Amino acid sequence: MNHWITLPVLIPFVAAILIEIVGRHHIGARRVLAVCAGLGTIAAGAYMLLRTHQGEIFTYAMGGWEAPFGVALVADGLSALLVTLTGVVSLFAALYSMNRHDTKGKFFHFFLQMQVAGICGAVLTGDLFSLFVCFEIMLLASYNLLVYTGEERGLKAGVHYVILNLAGSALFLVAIGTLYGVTGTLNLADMALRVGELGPEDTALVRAGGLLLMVVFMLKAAVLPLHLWLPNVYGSATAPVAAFFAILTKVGVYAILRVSTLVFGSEAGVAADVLAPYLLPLAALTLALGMLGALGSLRLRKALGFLIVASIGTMLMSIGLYTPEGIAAGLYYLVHSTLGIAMLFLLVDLIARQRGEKDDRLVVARAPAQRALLGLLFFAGAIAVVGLPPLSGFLGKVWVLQASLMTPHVVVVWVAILLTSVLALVALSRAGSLIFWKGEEADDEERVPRATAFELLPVFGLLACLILYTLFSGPAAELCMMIAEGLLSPGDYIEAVMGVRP
Amino acid sequence: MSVLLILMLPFVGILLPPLLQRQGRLAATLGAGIPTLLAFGLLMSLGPSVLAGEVLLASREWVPAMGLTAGLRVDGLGFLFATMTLGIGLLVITYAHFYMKKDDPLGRFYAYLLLFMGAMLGIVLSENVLLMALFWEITSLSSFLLIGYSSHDSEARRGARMALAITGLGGFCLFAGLVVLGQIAGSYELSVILASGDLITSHDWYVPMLVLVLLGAFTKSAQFPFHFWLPNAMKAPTPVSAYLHSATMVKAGVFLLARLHPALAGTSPWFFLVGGVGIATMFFAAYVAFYRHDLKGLLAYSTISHLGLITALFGFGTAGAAVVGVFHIMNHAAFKASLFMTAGIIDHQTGTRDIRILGGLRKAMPFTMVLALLGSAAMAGIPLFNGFISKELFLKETLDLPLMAGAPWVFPVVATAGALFSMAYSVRLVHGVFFKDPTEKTPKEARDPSMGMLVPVGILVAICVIVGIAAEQTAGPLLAAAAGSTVGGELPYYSLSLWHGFTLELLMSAIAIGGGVVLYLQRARLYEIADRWPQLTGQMAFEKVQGLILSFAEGLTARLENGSLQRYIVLLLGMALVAGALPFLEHGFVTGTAELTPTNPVAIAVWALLVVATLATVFTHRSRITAIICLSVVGLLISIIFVYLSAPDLALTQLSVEVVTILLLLLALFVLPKVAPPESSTLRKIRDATLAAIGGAGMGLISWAVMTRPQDSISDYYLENATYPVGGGTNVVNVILVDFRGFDTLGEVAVLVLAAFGVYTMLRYARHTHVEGVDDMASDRYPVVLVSVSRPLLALILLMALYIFLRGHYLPGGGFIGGLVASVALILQYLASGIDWAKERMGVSFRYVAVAGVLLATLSGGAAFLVEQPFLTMTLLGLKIPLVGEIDYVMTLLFDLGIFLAVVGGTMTILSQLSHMQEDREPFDEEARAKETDPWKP
Amino acid sequence: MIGGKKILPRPGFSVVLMITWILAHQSLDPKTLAIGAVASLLLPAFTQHFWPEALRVRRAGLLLKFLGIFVYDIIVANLQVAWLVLGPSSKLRPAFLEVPIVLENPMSITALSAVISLAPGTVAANLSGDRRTLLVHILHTKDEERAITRIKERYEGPLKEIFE
Amino acid sequence: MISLIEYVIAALILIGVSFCFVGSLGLVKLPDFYMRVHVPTKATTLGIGSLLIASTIYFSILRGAPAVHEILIVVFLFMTAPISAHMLMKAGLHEGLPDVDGEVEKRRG
Amino acid sequence: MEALIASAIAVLGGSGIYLVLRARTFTVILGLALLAIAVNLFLLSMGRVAPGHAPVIEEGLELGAYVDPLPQAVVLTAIVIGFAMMSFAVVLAITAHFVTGTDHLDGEETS
Amino acid sequence: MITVALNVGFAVMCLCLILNLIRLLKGPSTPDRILALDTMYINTIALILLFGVRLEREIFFEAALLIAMMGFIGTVALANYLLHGDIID
Ligand code: NA
Ligand code: NA
Repeated sequence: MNHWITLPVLIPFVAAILIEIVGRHHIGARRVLAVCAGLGTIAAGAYMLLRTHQGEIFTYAMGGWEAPFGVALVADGLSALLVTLTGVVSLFAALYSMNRHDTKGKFFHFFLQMQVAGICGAVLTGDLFSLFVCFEIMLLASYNLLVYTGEERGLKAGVHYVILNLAGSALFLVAIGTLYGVTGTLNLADMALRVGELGPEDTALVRAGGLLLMVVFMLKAAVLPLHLWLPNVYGSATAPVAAFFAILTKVGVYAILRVSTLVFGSEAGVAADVLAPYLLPLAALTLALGMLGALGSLRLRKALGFLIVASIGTMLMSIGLYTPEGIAAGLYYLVHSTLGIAMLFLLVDLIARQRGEKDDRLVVARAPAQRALLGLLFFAGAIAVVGLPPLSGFLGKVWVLQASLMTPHVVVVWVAILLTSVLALVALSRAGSLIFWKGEEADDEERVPRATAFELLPVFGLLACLILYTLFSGPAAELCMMIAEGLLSPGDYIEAVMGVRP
Repeated sequence: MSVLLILMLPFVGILLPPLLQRQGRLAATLGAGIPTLLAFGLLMSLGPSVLAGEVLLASREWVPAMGLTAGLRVDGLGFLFATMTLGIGLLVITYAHFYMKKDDPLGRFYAYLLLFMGAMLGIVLSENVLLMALFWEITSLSSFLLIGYSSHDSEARRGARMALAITGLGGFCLFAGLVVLGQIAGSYELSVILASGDLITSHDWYVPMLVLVLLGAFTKSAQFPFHFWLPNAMKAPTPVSAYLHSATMVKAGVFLLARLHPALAGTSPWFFLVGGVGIATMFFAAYVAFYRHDLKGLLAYSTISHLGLITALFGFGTAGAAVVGVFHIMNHAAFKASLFMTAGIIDHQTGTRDIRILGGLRKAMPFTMVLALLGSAAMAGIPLFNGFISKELFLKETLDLPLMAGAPWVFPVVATAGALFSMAYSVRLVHGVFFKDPTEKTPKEARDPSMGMLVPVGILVAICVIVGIAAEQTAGPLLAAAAGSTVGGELPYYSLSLWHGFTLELLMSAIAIGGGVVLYLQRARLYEIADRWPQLTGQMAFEKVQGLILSFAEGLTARLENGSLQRYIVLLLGMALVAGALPFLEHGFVTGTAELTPTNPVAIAVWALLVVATLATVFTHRSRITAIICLSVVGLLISIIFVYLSAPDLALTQLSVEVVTILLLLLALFVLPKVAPPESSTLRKIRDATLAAIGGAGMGLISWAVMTRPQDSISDYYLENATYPVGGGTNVVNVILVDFRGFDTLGEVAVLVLAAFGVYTMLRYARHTHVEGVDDMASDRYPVVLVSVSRPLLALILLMALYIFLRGHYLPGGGFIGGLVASVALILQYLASGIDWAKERMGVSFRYVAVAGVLLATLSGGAAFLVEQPFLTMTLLGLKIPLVGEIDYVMTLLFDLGIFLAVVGGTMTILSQLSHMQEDREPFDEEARAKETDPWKP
Repeated sequence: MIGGKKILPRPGFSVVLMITWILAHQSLDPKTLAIGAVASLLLPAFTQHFWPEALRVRRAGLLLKFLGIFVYDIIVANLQVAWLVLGPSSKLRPAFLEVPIVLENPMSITALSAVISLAPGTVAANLSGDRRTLLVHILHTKDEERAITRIKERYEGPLKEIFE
Repeated sequence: MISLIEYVIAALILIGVSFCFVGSLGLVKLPDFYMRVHVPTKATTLGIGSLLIASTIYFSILRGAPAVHEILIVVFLFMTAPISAHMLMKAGLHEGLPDVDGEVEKRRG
Repeated sequence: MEALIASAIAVLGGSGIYLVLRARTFTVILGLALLAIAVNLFLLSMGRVAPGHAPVIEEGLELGAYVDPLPQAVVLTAIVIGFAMMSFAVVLAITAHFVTGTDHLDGEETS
Repeated sequence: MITVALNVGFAVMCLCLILNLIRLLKGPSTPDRILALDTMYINTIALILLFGVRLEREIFFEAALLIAMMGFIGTVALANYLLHGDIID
């Protein structure tokens, strides 16, 4: 019995409950539980990686009901990767929050762990409707994390975020319904089997269902033109929340990747390649607009939000090639950009605090008190998100370029990557030089809050993760390649879940 | 191994200067110098084998999937550059110790310098071209940091950003080009690439690849038209200029040309691109340099010019030219670094670098004068100095270009003209600073600096002279080794001797030297003419373009992301419409073949009612209470429809949820405006109505298409297995919820609890002051009749809730509906008697109930672990209770009870919190309390 | 928490709940009865804080008689109302009556109000703040005083006897 | 016997729906709010009562399964309908809705 | 019957969408409520509307006689989740109104 | 016989619902609309009871009971809203 498959969901879920019960009146207990849950999730993810990195796929029939009738959890390299990444980011977000963010509202850690559980559930479930449920957990937790401080900024952004996503959820259900109506199943692997047997009269219907589903995922992933909500939302969240949100869009990417390869892959009969023709151009435009947005932002947090959009564009452009190398490069970049952006969000919080009233606005203000240290960290973070050496973003971009070279899309991808890299360089060097070089010296040393070691710990932690990721790029890339190949030939997955090969 | 160590030493050393800074300046300098010295020593130990023509390789796997290895290579070319990097690096570190101001953060400066040094070593020692590109970008980054070192100076900041943008852009192009190169060659290892010259040059992608690679080289080496960043980079401290912007980093571009020479050179695109750009840059920059009044500006343009010269040499594509190119690299590094340092000394000692102000320093600074004179002579290409030899070889090469057979005079003439200006500005530098009468007093009293600053210059100048006199004996072996790896085969015949007889190139040299002097004498007239010319520089173009992009980006972002949710929703809807419609437009809309279900008048009547009520909701939406009532009707009718469609559980759920939703909306309406203002224009309404109509029709059509198709679904399984022997039930929907798909239900409950907690949190921030209405007609706040009836109803409805909850497994009902009914019983108490009265009597925190419910559901699912069954397995055991009999669905019941509790807890949290809102309370702040109990805080 | 808890606070009410339970289940099997019994005993205990006031039926016989009259009244009332509704509305003479009441227990006031509302042509519209006057709307009357007297005699009197 | 019971059931159904109809008709027809409150409270309640009795008889006698739980609905309606009417009346008075002979206006002063 | 259901879905969905496109939080929430109803009916219709028995097993009935239970379970979950989301949205609207002083979607009265 | 009565019953109940909706739309006051809604709830119970008899299934009892409860709560809440602005305090 592979009970370990449930751990990434159950650990944060139970931790959330315990946080409410045991830690109801004691912030210290909540914090200890949050850290334990973070470590536990990482451990579960790491174990899962260990088990799956050779391409083996494990299925867990919830309630003892075999797929497609019960809800099956499916552990493969991709889900293991995302679980681990979620665990890492959640741990650092939780640690950072302990410096004054988790006391602003009572349930911060509860919401955070619930969101982790939702994300892990989403990446593990093999069932379309469960995916919806997990998405809702994740979203509702994220709504809460956005507004938990009751600040006007968060509330205003929250209204947008919530309403847009409620509309998105309605669309999600329509898509699920359509697919169930035409295939008669909710299990993804079963659906993959069934779409292959559909007759031509069902072509339009199943494709419409598939495309609607993709629109929903694109909304979550913030793909053009559904990306506009993101910068403001991320820019309005508190630092640990925004840092953790870095993983949120990736779940959308995950869903696009999973469903478009498993159910709507190139061998899906009348449902073949539903998304393939559109993803790459949309992603390229997303990348371009995201980077222009980063350049045109008047606030640093918002610029980071746009950088997320751009990173989504980059990875989806690569995934949109639908080749093993393309998908692998996209995945490789996904991990990198999540860590990088998360680190920058935390860092920007420290920087903004030391700039006084000007906060994160890109205007001349007093320089951060710890100019050298924060400047160095900012430099490293910027290097990461721009995709400059020596950090892994550079390798990711190289891989994307390599992957697209032999495809018909080479010109689009190359032009997009190269031009936007320069834009990113300009944007971040402007921001950095404005904040750290142009900044006026603080007149009153005493008043400026200096970042404590404990505040810096998560920033350094994430940076360390980035460095380790760069150093161990070899195995990481190999893993991505294995995952990508598995995704493009979903037979193993289907067999693991359904017991038959298509 | 020692190669790796050489490379690692500067990187490891980065930490030392900042750490040692507190121990004093000398400690910091030593912290930078010792690793450099060690690396230099190690490098020298490799010298004999390299000079013997050996290629040392050391390779480790890094990212095989990308073809990236940590491969290092020491051959002649790499050795030459590494020697320059480390050797001049040592001199610069020494020089900087004396040059930098006392209060400068020297540790940071040296750290940046070591970062650069390591990266530069990386470029020149990489075996893998991707690795080379990696180090390439790091040099751009460290250059950015070094130029911006004087960050208070806006010119420095701008110069740093400009340099980063240009060299960064080039770097991206380079790594793109290298990716193509590797793809063509089948490997990113230099050994393979260098051996695949024919394959590469005959490949379809050769030209685009070449352009990309050259963009990298030209931007780095400041070739026209990308040259302008270099003069702007002169805001860097002079040691940096001496190091990066004369001897090393800018040489990376020409290094690349040399490095890839065997693989890429020799074609006509190569010749015209590289040779053409090089020669043009050489002349243009020499011309501009003559007009510079700033010493470092003059030297910067001179550098550009010399880099053009070297570029041109590599561009010629011949082995002979390549040898000369390598030779001039060495020479230029020596004299230009010395001249930059000299310029720094002058700046340091006089406080200015403006040639128009300076003058007559020969008396005050005799040592400096000598060194400057010698360095300038080398730069001008005066015989007996190293610059002369390489320049004359260059001129000779221009004379014999097979590809220029049609116009053989072009290159020689331009080259001579460039050399002429070169002579002119060299004369200007020496005469202007040391000999002509000063026009005004310098800011500081000029005198020779300390020996610490002079010695490094002296060493470099000595090299210039020694090589100039005895090139073959001194630089010969190194040149042979370096040129050997550049040419990639047998070296052609070349002579480094001073005298080759009366040749055409000697004549050209003579013209250049003589003409240069003449030109300098005519300088006043020339400056006057130049001043009248319009100033159109690359820098202006760059800033114009950057400004345009910035304002475009800002405008576009502000326009697109305008903060209007309505726009975002329209976009989402539009995307959905397109996504839904495309397949039907492509493949046609096919109605299914299944038999239709007959309809009846009641159905039609209910349908009509539903349509009218729905439209009424829309039309009355501005009068909100009316809209709420209409919405209730819709909900009620939908429940009837659910009943009619044989979905009793749905009917029950819909009914309960509907009324709680109405309560919510009423609570909201108490706070929100009761009437919405009219605001949409007619056009907007028409647009929205059209979108809405299309969207609605789309949903309807899909549903029609599906309903008319025969069904083949997994559902029969549920019907077959719902009544399984242990734990099964007859209400299949309930069995699906609590058993087959219990995971979804657990998630659903989590969602509800999350919502409740969210409501709880948010409402701590919203307050509303309640104004008590004055009214004689309906005065009692808690009507006696309502209060009285609510009392027995509480127990009665709770009893019904229990009934519905317990029956759920067999008949319509279950935990969720039961929970909502129980909530309604409690809400009735709120409605009748007010929240304070009711809360006093509840005696339990509903948040706690909600969490306990989730916990119970989770535990009942987790009980399966104890008997090695999957999570949420419900068929564990039957429970025999005396009298009652066997309850065979204990786990299911517990799970459902969890749901029941969570629903009661969640719903009541939401409603009671919402009802409690108007009370003015202290703003929520746990921070104070957190401090007391926070173990993390000191 | 308000007040203390009694184990069996309202035996009568428990019986009512038990009957309700059996009616709902329409079954007398032991499982149902057992659960019902437990629920019927526990619920009044759980909810007694919400219903601290006692309501005692002093004259059960009279209550039954009263209910009989009441059911008869309801049927007649409905026929009357139906007649009034179907006829021309312009002939109706509605009025607001202010009925002075002597009942004191809120439960019995409620019972009166409910009876009035279910009875012919009258609806209890409002109770004054001092609980001394019940505002009753009557659909059709020619003599307001007689209507008030009828309400007091036919309903309030018996209710006073039964409950107070 | 069976057919007699069927007739009874049919009659009860017809009586029930008739009362319901009267209630709904009155709701549309009567001239002021206060009068309109009367009809549904009584007619509709009694209408449902008849229908429930019909249903009980139908299932208990014709289908042989005891069906008494409908009684609960009737009891519940009889408990709550007067309260609903009372609350609505109060709301109407509070809003100052006009009645046909202007009495409310007068009372409000 | 199918046509009635499909057209009802269309009307509900269209009305919901129209209201969702308005500028006030409350109206949008009303629209979302309508849209949720439309979606639930839509989901239910995906199990077809063949006349039949509610999925409560009775003795002596063939499996084919029952309607599809799975969409019902799905809709039930969707209703609950929709309710949770609705509560959250309502309270968010209230809180945002309190903080910004307007019930306009964008937190300010302009546009 | 019962079938005929049921058919008449359905027709009348539909008519009732339509009449209720007319009042609801006409208003003119909010209490009128609430009253119409309340009546609709009760009429719906009638419709469901008839439907149960028609289908000869008893599984609609809970639905009818719930409509009665929810209708009551809804009406009280709406009336409270009109009376006090906030339905609970
Ligand atoms: Na159920
Ligand atoms: Na009622």
